[in-house]
Amino acid sequence: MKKIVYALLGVAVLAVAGFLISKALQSSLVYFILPSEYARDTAAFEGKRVRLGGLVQAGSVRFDDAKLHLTFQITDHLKDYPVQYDGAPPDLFQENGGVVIEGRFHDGVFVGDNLLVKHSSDYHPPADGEPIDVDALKESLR
Amino acid sequence: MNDLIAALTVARKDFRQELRSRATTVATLFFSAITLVMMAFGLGRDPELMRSAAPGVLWVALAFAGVIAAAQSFQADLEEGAFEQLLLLPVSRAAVYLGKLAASWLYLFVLGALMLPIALGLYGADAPASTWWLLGLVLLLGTLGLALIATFYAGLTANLQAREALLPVLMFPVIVPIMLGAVRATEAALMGSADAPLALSWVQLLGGFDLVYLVVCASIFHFVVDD
Amino acid sequence: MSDTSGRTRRPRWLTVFGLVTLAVVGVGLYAALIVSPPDVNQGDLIRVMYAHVPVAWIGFAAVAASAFWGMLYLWRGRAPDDVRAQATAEAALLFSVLTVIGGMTYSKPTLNTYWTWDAKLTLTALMVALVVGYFIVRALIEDPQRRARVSAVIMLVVLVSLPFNYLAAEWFRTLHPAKSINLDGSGVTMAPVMVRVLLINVLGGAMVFFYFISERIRIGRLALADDKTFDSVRGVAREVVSVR
Amino acid sequence: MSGGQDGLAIELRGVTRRMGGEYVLRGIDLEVAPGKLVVLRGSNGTGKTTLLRLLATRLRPAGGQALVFGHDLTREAAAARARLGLLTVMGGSFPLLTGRENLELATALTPRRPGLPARAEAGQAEPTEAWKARTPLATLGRVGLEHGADKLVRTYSSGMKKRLGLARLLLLDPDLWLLDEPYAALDDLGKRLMDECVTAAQARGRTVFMASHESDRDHLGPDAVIELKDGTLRMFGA
Repeated sequence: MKKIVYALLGVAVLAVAGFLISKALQSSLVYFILPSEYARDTAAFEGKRVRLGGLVQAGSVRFDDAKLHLTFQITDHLKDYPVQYDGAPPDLFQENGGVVIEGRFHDGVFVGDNLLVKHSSDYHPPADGEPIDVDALKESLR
Repeated sequence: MNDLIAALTVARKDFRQELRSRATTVATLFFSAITLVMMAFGLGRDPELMRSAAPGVLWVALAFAGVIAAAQSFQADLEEGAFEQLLLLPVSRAAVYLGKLAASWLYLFVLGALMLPIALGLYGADAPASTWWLLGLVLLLGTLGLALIATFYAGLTANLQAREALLPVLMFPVIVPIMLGAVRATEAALMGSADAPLALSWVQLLGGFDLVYLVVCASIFHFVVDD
Repeated sequence: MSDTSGRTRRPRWLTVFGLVTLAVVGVGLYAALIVSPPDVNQGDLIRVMYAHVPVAWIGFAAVAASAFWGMLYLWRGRAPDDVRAQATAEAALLFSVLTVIGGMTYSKPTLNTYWTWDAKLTLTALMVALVVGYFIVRALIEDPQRRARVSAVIMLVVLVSLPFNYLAAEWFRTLHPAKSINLDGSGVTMAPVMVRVLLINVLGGAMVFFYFISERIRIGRLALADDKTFDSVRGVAREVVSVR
Repeated sequence: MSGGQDGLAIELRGVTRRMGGEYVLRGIDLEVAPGKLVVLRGSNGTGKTTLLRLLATRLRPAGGQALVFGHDLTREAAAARARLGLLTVMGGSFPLLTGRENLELATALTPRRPGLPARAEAGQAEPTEAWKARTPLATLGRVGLEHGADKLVRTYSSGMKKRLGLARLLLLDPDLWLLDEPYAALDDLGKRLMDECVTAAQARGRTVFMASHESDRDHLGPDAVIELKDGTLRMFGA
């Protein structure tokens, strides 16, 4: 009898734990948001630390060798934002490649301090005008 | 209900012992403080680097202290076969585990509350007043995680040779997720109230880990202490 | 436990299975080295992946298997279950060490460094540490029953901590401005022929694993039956001392 | 309540146990009826302490069946524990607690037994005689430790620690007393005290199982003296 009560208690606590963990895992703050997700809810993210994921827009990369200052546009083909990052681009950083960057939005410019390059060769951007597969993009960045 | 009372009784006994072995208490206190200072020497004098390292260094110091405190609490019990005598009373092993856990949790939490301002001061980081409650929450859940694992493995290694070296070898790989969660949550909490949601999701994660380990450790502790 | 004469020889099926395993591994090797085309991005490095991926998968499966046998021991208390748990734990150690070595081999030509805090590599290194802890404790406990019980408990905690460690390793690398490539080759766009080559090698790896643990369990059980200290209990002249 | 013969305090069938790699108990068969006083002899290292710790549920048997009052020591350890007490060589008290705190801990963790006052009654206006005799402080008085009640056990001599262990046993008064070298470290007065307590316990119907190599305790009039040798039991002298 007592054993059953304890077993039920244990299961209940584990359920709470599972709920907490899954809730934390879903939170965009632990993983990342896409530019279009930011656009949808700009006010909620403004000035807060977030991780932003997307592709490096072709032709947008500027790197100032002397100041070690990198700027580029991050995009999910629905929305794009300028990114500023102090530091050299990592070796695998390339146009149309996937990146996840940590930092904050200030007036529509994302100031990042931690740049992570993702291997996303299995993601092929659609032709212009076509809707993109957001889930596939997310998956490739994970 | 009886088990709850038993757990509280064991916790009170452990805490009383902790307070009476003043030398040990003071030693762990200074041990963590010295760790903070030594790590500062190791990191060099780049202020930005030191500021960003503060949360990590704090939790490393607390993890070391946790090992010592847990090992010490079993050491005091094992002398003269008193722990054996305790296990001969009709108390459930889970209650003994929870009692010892509660005592070392309280101890680690107090230690953490003392070390936090020291770490912030030494490393030039400052805590915005608006997120003190968050830091408290992180400290509470992080030290619970450390105490959970430390108490469990201290019980496991209590009558093995070389336990002083063995305990950290066994428990450190297990506490990696707890350390990471605690460090990240502390970092986020230090960034101010705008990042409270970020800190809260790390806190949720930390709480989730804690609860899983709580259930697992409490339910298998008897395999460890019964010979 | 009484009849050991039949067990001292390797059973026929195990020998046959070993030979078949050898053949499958040979085919896998041939497929990986000759049949598979080089990868577009990685070139001939892809051939390491065919060995690396199966080894990594099996390493994790072995931890789960060891925890399973350990739990069975805790439940039933039968010595052979501990032999099985130990055999699979040894396989887990072997395969996870190989995984770390494989990951480092991968890392050197692609990232020009032997070590990178890649999530899966970090996780595997942690797993090696956890399993080494398991064997240190095993070595320190002499009493077979207590050893079996305590090590089963440790493996259980290892199993519980692995998913958390995985999450931690995932997040940890973001602490560094990372160069990131998936060191298990999962970033590779796989042609169907590559998938087939990989599957053959997964099969080969799994068979090596089964052969290894079968042989290990067989030897472990022989040692169990051959336990000299147990002989000191068998056939002892006893009397019932009755105080009524 | 499985398998055992009704009415036996101790029932061991083919019990084995190793310490380290070696078998120390190689097949123990023992039946002890309730209320008996049994003295266990054997030279150092023959496994007397192992046998006592096994009976006290601290060590599980490797093989065979062990029952105390019909409770299987492996499967129903908790039920068995509620009916037995062990006095170890060292006394088994927490060095950083006082003598009184040690006893209070023991009573706080033991469910109410007949004759043992529940904590709830502690505040009642007129304690009964039985209650008075069974408080931790009164029990400390019975073993001659009233002066040490509020001192840390760390400061006790080994004889005092032994007396404290005895006090705990008196206070809990289990149905089966397991005593491991109870006379070791005691002075003459202490030895006499131990004798009195054992005799009184037997008179109350308790079963006493004592490991001792003191041969001058025969005046206790044990119901049996048994010997542990080469991992098995036999009647002493047989």
